[in-house]
Amino acid sequence: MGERIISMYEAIAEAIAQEMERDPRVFVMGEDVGFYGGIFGATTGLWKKFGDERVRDTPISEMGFVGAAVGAALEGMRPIVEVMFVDFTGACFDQILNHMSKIQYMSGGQLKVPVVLMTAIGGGYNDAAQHSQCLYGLFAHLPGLKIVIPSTPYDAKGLMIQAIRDDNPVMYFFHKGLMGLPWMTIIEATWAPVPEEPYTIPFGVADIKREGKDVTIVAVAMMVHRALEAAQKLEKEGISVEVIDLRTLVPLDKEAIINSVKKTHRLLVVDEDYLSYGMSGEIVAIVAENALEYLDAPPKRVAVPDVPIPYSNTLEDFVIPSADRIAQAVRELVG
Amino acid sequence: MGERIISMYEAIAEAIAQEMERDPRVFVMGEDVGFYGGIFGATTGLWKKFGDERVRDTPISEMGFVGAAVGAALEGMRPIVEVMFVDFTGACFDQILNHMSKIQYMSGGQLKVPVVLMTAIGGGYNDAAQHSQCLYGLFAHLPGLKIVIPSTPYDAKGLMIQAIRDDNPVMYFFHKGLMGLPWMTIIEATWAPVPEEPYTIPFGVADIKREGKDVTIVAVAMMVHRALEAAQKLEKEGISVEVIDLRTLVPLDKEAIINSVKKTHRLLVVDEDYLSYGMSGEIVAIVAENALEYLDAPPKRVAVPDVPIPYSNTLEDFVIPSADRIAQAVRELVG
Amino acid sequence: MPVSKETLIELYRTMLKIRLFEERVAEIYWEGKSPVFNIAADPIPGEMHLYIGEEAVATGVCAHLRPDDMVAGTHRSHGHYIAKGGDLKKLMAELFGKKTGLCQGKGGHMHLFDANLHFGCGGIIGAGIPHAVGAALAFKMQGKDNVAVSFFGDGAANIGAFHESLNLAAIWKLPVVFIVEDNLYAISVPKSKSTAVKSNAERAAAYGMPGVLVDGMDVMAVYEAAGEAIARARRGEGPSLIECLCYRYKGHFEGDPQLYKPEGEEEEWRKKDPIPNFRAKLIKEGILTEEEAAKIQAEVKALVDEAEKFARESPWPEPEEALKHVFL
Amino acid sequence: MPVSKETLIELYRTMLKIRLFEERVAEIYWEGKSPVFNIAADPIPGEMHLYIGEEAVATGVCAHLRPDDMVAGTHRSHGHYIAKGGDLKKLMAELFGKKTGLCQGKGGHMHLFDANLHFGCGGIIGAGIPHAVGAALAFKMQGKDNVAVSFFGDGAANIGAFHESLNLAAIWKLPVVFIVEDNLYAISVPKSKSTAVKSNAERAAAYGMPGVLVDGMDVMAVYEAAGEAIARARRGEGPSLIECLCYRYKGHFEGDPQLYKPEGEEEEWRKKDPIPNFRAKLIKEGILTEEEAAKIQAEVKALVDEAEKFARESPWPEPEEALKHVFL
Ligand SMILES: Cc1ncc(C[n+]2csc(CCOP(=O)(O)OP(=O)(O)O)c2C)c(N)n1
Ligand SMILES: Cc1ncc(C[n+]2csc(CCOP(=O)(O)OP(=O)(O)O)c2C)c(N)n1
Ligand SMILES: [Mg+2]
Ligand SMILES: [Mg+2]
Repeated sequence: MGERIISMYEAIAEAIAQEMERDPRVFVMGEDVGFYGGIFGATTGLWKKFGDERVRDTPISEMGFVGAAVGAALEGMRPIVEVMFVDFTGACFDQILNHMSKIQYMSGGQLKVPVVLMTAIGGGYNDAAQHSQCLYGLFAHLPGLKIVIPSTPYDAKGLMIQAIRDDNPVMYFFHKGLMGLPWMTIIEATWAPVPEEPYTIPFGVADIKREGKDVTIVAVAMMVHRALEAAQKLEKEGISVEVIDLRTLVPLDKEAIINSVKKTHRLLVVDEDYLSYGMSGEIVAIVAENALEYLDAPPKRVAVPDVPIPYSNTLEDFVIPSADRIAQAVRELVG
Repeated sequence: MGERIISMYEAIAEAIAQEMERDPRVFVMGEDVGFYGGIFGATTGLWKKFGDERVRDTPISEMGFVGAAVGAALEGMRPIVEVMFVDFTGACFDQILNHMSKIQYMSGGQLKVPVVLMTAIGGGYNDAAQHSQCLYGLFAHLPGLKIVIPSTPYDAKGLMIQAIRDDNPVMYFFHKGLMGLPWMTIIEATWAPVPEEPYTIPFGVADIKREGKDVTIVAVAMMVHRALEAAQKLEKEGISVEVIDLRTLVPLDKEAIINSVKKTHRLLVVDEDYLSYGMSGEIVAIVAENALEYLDAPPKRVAVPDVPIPYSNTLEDFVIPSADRIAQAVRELVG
Repeated sequence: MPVSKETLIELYRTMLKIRLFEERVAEIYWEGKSPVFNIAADPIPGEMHLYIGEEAVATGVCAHLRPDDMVAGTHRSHGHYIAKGGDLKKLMAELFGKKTGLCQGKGGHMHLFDANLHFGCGGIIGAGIPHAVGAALAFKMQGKDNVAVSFFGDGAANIGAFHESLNLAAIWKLPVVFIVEDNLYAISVPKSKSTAVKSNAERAAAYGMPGVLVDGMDVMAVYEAAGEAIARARRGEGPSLIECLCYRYKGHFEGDPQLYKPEGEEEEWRKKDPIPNFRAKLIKEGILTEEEAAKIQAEVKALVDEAEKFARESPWPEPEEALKHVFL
Repeated sequence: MPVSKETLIELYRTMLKIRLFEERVAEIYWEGKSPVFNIAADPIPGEMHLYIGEEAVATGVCAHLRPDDMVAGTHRSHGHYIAKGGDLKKLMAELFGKKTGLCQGKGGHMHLFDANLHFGCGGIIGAGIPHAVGAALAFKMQGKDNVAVSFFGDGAANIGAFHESLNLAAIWKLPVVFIVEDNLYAISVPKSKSTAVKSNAERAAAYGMPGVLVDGMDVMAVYEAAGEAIARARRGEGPSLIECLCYRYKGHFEGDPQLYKPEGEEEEWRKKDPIPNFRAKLIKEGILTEEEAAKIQAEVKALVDEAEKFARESPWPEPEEALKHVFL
């Protein structure tokens, strides 16, 4: 059972299909989510199974259809709306900033907005400045959004089912490079065992991917795998690294981070999002506030150095954190 | 000369007028910036002086006119574009996220985008969830935007002239409660001496509003004044507080923050923006990275506790940091 | 179609309810704001956008709606909410920021929500238009014959969400009606300076949907046009657009000096005031007597009195409640 | 108006340049991507949107433009850039991600900028439309007679920025021309499923501007319609919209299996291929001989060869250059 190996994109599509079968209120909309199955495959097979109405192709009208998802949710539906790349949320940002995230609160708890907004993040394949961003740090800053970022097919399925069943607005970020798409660079972890039956993974519970005692690395999405790669190298050098996959930024498993740092006494945050005013700063701040006296060295961050993602190989490789850069930062931390 | 007392809104309008006189490429557009003079007075008197063409009222089309500002800048103009409230940047976010901030970089430095986007921030007058946000932390997260947040009429003028002369995209945030508008709660500091002649204030230079030796408070905009109020109270209790007004978040005067903490050994960041994944986390992280060994107590943050801004007096007063809450946090820091 | 006497009187009563409620709101608003205007002053703080003069629009449209039809309003939505059958007490208490308010004091004047009445509004121009489209999509998917109505201003018709929403509604043939409240201005900017066509009704053709222009000061004209559009939507024949030409007698918000309005403009429009005109018409046509009209006036006034009293006497929310309802 | 022989030949040469350049790009693109397609593989990595089949549109429009007129392109802009007079070597080097590229390797295929040619494009649908409006505003304020042209797809015509931009251009009477490249699809979604009107030319009326529909496979039809619109704009008479009906022979991006295209559709459109048809017409009308045509073909091929060689031999940018140009 647990031994069936599938990709992350199949895991997501399966989660959605199972929930659509269970709950007639669930439906999907977005650009090319129907016949095409989603540019990154997250809706593969759904259109064939559920048809045009419940797997709805939209025009290029992000403000309109994300707003429509909010409206449909207010009338009792449970929409999953795909914005093809997170970079395109600029075209519908008002609906996320001022409506999806705030209506529950503004209504004094009368109204629910159970929308799942799913969108693709990440670079590493030369799609450049307007198609390679992460930006989850930006959305995590806004009250009223749960922020979900799976790094494995197993988590992707369980977190998607959890997201659909959650009564609150959820932003679900999948990393293009982790989807297991045949046309992307293959990463082993993108094909993994996933149970066929539906299951959920609670939000706010980090996953300790690897235990260690010298340094804690906190990461999400692709950076979890880069960190694990670095940890393997470092093991040979006698450095024992603990790797924490946060899985959700809101709610955040502060406990897991703090406990780990209390054990290792050293913190590195790795982030494929921009360095400043984002996820990495928040994690460092939480540790400084809650485990200051445990820190044996100043915490470190490895992230995109506050530049847009450049196109060229040499440039992109320089700005997106690599296992080497991570390993180097760890060495400096313990050195 | 220095003794002429004017309000912040007059200081901004004067800065713009002087630059429009100096440089024919400078013009203003936005909703109600013409005859009306801007809802918060930032363009008072300009329309009468410069006319319809250079002080251009727009339809309610933020994506269109902010994008047009970018296009005009590419063709050699130096637009100042007002988005009435920062809350409305959701309606034009793509132009900020993917164009205004990225074209210089994507063009390999061929093209300049000297746009000043000015917008109103802040709450405290019951305008509720969609009209009281700060959000500068969100924009500071995006590479390619200079982030300017004046707290006094003097700074407002000097920073505005600097912004207009800067060849890069600048986001200029003015706090409604600090503009000195006759219809807002009066705050003394909103009317202050401002020289008549043009002058600039360099970006990236924090202003130490008050020296102290026990605790460093880092803040911007209205929170600078709340921090000063708290500092006065605390002085009577024998606690000496240093208050730093960052004035710009990008570029950031890390030096000033770090040096102050090295002196006081304690840090409090006060922020009217949302608590998590924003400005306050970044400042704490920078201190943890650069002055860890100097900290005698875990750093603290006082900010909007990750909720939308509620309407009712009792609720809004509870979430926006007050001098009392700030003072209390300082007491805990030194206690 | 002939309109029943009861309906006519109900239309009158609703317009009057909106008018008297808002006149009272204005009084209370200024109570704390003279001699010195401070926008944050109690009893009703914050911005205040009044609908006075435009009552025929909300009234004529909402008369066709059931409680479970959806309405997406604007920043100027007291009228929409009252016309939809809203509760004056809860509405007034919300404006005061009291715990007994519609949204427990969290929403405020621009952010009114009533789950039972399927009503919502907000302070971001144009943002409610896609919400109505989404509600209509839900109704269609649920096999219901409900409709959604989106109200918005002439200014809002120039924002992108308008275009996207009308196109979506048209291609998906959704039961939604778009009502443009053309009151000539977006704050200080006259429609002639902001809008490339004379009437937004012309823009309906860009989405292959019917578009009509009606006199928004005439409740019967609105009632008829809306009746047709809403019936069409209920029958599953798709969306329509109605532009209602009307006028706001007050400033954009209370405190607006309105210097942008040309001399004499308001007087012209005062002659078309939907409420006294409709009253005179009903009396002339023998549908209402002066006595009945006076009785209605007194009844409505009593409701408003009661709402004010309720709001004044209600408790404030506890400060800590600010932390609730971000997530449910 | 009669069109000179030189112009006709130039139109042909430009279309051919786009075609041969892009056919070469496709070859090089696949060079690193077979047998296994990995989007990140060199020599040209990343997404690749080709314009093959649509050459008549960019060519017919840009033939009227001067170097200092502004063009805002799309995600599919090699053709726009070449038609505007762009440098094939720098363009190819940019696709390779080389330091000698148009943007020093920072922009890439979707983000081409050339300050000298007043050319820009980008990967966000519809976002270039307001840029063209702003450029036109600048020209007007500067008292120049330049024009701005915005190219965008049928899919883009459903995004809010389209509506806002056309309205702004119309109320401000700006020298801008909007060219809708209607190639029937937005990725897999056919126009019939996304757009509530038959032709976007009809939407021009919503902004009180002229709108025409032309055969985008016929360079002369495009040339004439664009000539009129651009001349009108230069004369200060305001904006226009032209919808060009055309077809992309390739997938949305290279690697797209195109399963959404109905059987036989492409063959039908192949018959209308703008390049061989125009060639045949020029020869038939005695404007071009077979020999001259072959010579043009050889010249263009040589340019493409040269561009490829240049790109291949150029150096990579230094990694640290990634940190430059955020601020200038
Ligand atoms: C996206 C956005 N831009 C600007 C504003 C500021 N604003 C509030 S009301 C208003 C005018 C609205 O005009 P209209 O749509 O005609 O409605 P009216 O006020 O006339 O009823 C403006 C510009 C806003 N709330 N939202
Ligand atoms: C705002 C935004 N939404 C979605 C996309 C993804 N996307 C890229 S191209 C495309 C289709 C564009 O269709 P059209 O405008 O007709 O141009 P064509 O590709 O046919 O030339 C889409 C949906 C995007 N780049 N930007
Ligand atoms: Mg209006
Ligand atoms: Mg297309």
